[in-house]
Amino acid sequence: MNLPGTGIIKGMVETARNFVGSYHDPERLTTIEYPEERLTQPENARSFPMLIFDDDPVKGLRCVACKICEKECPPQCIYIVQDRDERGKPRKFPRIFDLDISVCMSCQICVEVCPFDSIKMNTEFELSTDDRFGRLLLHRDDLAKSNEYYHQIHATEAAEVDARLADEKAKAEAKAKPAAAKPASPVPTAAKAAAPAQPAAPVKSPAADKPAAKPASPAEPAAA
Amino acid sequence: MRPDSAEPDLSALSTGDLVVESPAAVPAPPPPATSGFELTPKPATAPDADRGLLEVAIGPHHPSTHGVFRLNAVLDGERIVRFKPVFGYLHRNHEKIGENGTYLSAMPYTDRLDYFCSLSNNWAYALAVEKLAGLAVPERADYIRIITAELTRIQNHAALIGFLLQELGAMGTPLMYAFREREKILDLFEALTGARMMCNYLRFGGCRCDLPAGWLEECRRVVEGLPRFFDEFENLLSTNEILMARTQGIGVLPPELAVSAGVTGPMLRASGVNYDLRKVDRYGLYDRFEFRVPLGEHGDVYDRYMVRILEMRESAKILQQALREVPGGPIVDPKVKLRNFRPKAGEAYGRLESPKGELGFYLISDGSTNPYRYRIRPPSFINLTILEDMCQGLTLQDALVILGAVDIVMGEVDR
Amino acid sequence: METLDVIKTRAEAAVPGAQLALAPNGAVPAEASLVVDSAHAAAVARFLRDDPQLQLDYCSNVTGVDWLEASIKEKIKTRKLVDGVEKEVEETVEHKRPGHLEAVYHLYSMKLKHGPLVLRQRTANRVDQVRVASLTPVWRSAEFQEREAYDLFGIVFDGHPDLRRILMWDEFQDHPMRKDYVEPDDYEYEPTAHDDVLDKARRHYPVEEHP
Amino acid sequence: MSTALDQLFVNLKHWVVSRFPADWQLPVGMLISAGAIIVVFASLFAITVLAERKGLGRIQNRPGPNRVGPFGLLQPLADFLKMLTKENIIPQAADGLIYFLAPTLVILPTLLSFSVLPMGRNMTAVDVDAGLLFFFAVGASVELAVFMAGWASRNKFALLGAMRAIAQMICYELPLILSTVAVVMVAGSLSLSGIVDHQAGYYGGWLARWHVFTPWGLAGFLLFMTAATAESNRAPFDLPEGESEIIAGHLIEYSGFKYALFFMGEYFGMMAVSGLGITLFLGGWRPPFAGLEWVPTYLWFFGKLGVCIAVFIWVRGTLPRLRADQLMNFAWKFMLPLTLINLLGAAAWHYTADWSFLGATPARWLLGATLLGAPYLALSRRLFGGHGIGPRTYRFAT
Repeated sequence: MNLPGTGIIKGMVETARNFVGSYHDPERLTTIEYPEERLTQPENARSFPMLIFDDDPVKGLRCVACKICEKECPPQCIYIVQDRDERGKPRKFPRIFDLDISVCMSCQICVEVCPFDSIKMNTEFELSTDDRFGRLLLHRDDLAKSNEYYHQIHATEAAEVDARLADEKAKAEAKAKPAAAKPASPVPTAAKAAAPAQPAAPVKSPAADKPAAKPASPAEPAAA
Repeated sequence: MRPDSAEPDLSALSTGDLVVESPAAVPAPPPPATSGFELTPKPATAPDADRGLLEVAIGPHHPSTHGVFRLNAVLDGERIVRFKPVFGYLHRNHEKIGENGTYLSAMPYTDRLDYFCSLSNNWAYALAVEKLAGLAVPERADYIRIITAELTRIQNHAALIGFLLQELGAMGTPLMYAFREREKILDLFEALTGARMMCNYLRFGGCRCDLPAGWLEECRRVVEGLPRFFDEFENLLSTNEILMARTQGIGVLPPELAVSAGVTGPMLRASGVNYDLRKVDRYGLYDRFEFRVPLGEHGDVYDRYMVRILEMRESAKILQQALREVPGGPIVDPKVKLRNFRPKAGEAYGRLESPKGELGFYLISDGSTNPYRYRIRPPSFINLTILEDMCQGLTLQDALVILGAVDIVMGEVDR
Repeated sequence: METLDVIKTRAEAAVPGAQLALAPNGAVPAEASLVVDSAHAAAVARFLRDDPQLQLDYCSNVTGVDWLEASIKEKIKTRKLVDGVEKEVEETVEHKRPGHLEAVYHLYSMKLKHGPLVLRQRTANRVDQVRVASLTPVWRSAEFQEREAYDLFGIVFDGHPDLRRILMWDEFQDHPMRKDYVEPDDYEYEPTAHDDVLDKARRHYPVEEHP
Repeated sequence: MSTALDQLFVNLKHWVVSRFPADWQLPVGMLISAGAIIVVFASLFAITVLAERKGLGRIQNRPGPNRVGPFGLLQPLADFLKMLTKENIIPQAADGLIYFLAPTLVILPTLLSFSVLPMGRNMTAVDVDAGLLFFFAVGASVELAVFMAGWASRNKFALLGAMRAIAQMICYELPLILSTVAVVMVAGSLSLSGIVDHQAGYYGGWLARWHVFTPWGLAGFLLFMTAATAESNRAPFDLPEGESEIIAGHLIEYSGFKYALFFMGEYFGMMAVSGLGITLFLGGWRPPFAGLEWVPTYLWFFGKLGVCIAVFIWVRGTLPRLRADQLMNFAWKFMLPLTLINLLGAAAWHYTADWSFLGATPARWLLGATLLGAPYLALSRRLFGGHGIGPRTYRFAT
């Protein structure tokens, strides 16, 4: 073995280098002083689910209360009651949509299984509170977030979703009115490229450029 | 409680009642179990007190037990006479949860097994399901899996060495260096999967989403910086006399015992057994990459430490190769249904080389959407089998270092 | 590795009296498994470990499986019945399989790098005859895993050096991984939005008000 | 001017004392000295804790405490308030009186040992003739306090920690004292002021004649500081409170202000032995180079103290902990022989002082280096090589 004590001295040199380095080298002092400084969240970041609405926070909800997410949710944190009209006929709208974010484990499976692009992941993370049921059990109106907000936090993904919805709407319209076979906008062709589940590159579709491109009202694709 | 045993009698579950019921009877008979077999009586501890031995419960709350874990140590001075692990403080019956849910819904729970390496856990589970259902994985997805798994390995080993040095009393400096690098890798995970630790990224037959724009470049940058970090780490630690004195010749595990005890991962290879599932099973696309498997000779804690260091370097090599040539194409088998996924009735055992050892998933399907049997082979749990053998006759200080070098995460041990 | 049939015949020759059977596997990889009777399990295991062509020195995974009696009827597990003529006829045979517990061992060879060989031991029923032979003396890795199977399934391993509960606490009475296990109503239900949980919680804490 | 500044505190004390009647002057002088020591070292303790936390933080690539006050400078105050307001827990099974006495007892000896340290010209609180002996005699009683704490807590971890502490302190007492014997031998005095005076003057008219600038002095200083690290239970010899094994050892049951007292005791101990090391080897309050006499002497002393503490922090941030038996081996099989050989080295240096041929100084250095280096190599090789400890090479499978 080499001279005893060299290993210790080598280590001391290394710590001294780090001590000095932490004053000038941003690679070494990586700490962010949180409330004042903030990291920009990556686009894929996720915290807890939210419900997307178009235009109106209640009527515009894309959710149709199909309860697929409730069924598939691994920790069973979603609770949905379908709305009924005066005569007791079920409506495609959640009367109650509760999500217990103290149970939710942010796994995103509800987002994946939702056929209506209605439930998406929020990125808001400053949720600590001492009010277990008031603030951690989120109700429908707490969960409802506008499509514009969705575009703000997940721009690429939201653009794809909008393109897909527009495409589906156009298809539905085409089916409904076979005579008027020509859709008015060039959206479908561009959106088709984005529609398959391989977003290899962020697709710039016209729909992406105008965030609230008014996609189909939520219930319609299923009805068609 | 079985449904046939009428009302659940809560009082029988409280330990207070048991004390009342067993009066002065010298060898208290074990409480009659409902199913008619008895608990083996625990080994008596009375002679220890006579011999002047000290029985110390290390844990459940102890800084070196990596979570809630207890080690019942019987000490003679500071020498270990007995060293019995007590598990279950973090037991949540993960396997039952898995059997109660669909195949997909077990995936996010695998993140929580070994919460340091959620991506390799995901892969192990996906591998088992793919084996069960005979699914193929697109090439691009396999590349992504390898990249994420090797990044996971690096950050796990780095953090582990940090923790090991913490156990050796190094005031957290190596740990902080490890965490500094780990943060960079976790940032990559966050950009890719949306979460830093609970990634829940893989799906049966591929991955959940494609690489975001610019991710590969960022990843290349991080991987390029890794060798510098390894050098720094080694300068700080590898030849440190105190570290060598503390770890060499400590916790020696002979290869025969290691094989018999089912020890896997870096611990097995530190004992000199050449068994790396990346080479043996050739799952994923590992045979496309050139890497070597470091082997120890003495099977002591220092070898375990060095094998991990060298493995990190090899992982960085794999990453460099993989990042050079990520192919295009789909990332998930489009035929695989997300919902109503029903593999044919049968069983499969899928395993891979997780950073801690062989992580296996044993699945029995009865043709329904839920697995009939969902079993995890937790490497760190099985690696603990021979903990007492390794610690025999050493001091308490050594024992905790040996425990640290086993690399346990209680989320996986207790499941 | 040799085929399972070859292993079976060789093992039967090596261990006189051993009753071995093959259990088919319907999954895609179709790794069948070897069922061994508990009386000769240790001897067969030793043969598998020490045989120079097998050298299954590494027992990777040990676990239990709970097969309920009721679930057998609609099962079409043994549907590939061969008639007099060698034809595959799909028949749904309704034969009653008694409920039993199973200890499953996945064996590999580290020396020869092959495997897996799936070894199974079955108990006679699920209630009182739940003993199988412990293979811990053969493979040390079975020690904790057999304890776990004992703890969670209630399979008693004869010859295990230290058969105690491992994950559940010592005073616990039942075996939670059994299919008919009903969780006791003795923990604090965290009230969530779900009605059934709320109901349970109300039943358990009748006085307390829950939102 | 410079003497005025240098003797500022001395004159101040004399002025205050002279206001009192003659009978009172002695006790008042003592009280002033004691008060000064307590105030100065208590504030130094606060600064050290902050510096340690900041320094360790920087070593570990994090900023350290920076929230309380500007740059976190008020952190010690916040710590103090926290310690003061924390619940004082006495375990039911503890031996109440001893449990209470231990923290007080751990502070007193170190404070006493400050009284003999010359912290500047004419700035020794009590200039005892056998100051060195007094220092060690007082310092040894810390062991008692530690054992009291460990025993009275009625906790197995505390007991293990106390046992370790006793074993460690006793076996490092010996090399600690023996490494100072060389100084006593050369200086011919047990008085700390006398030893400082012995280091007056300059080599070649510029480099101070500190003991550390001799081969035996350098070795003695390193040995002394190593033993002092062990004596004050600092990393890498912090076994008694090894937080990863026996959590905090004898401190495990202490909380609130009692814990703070132990904490303070550890830092006071560290400062005391550093002060002694400075006095014995680093010329006490004397400047290192000629022409720097205008700087007040107490600044030199405290400056050196700061450097010593910084090294302590640096070592703590780098090194892992030894094992108990290795610690003993290190003390008995390595430190003790080397300190004895160092006596020889000191003697050799002393008796070759009249060599005046050309190259006499290098020759003397060479002699000293061989005299100490060869045993160092042999002993350390025995210490490590005897157990097959050393770097290894690894093979790879492809």
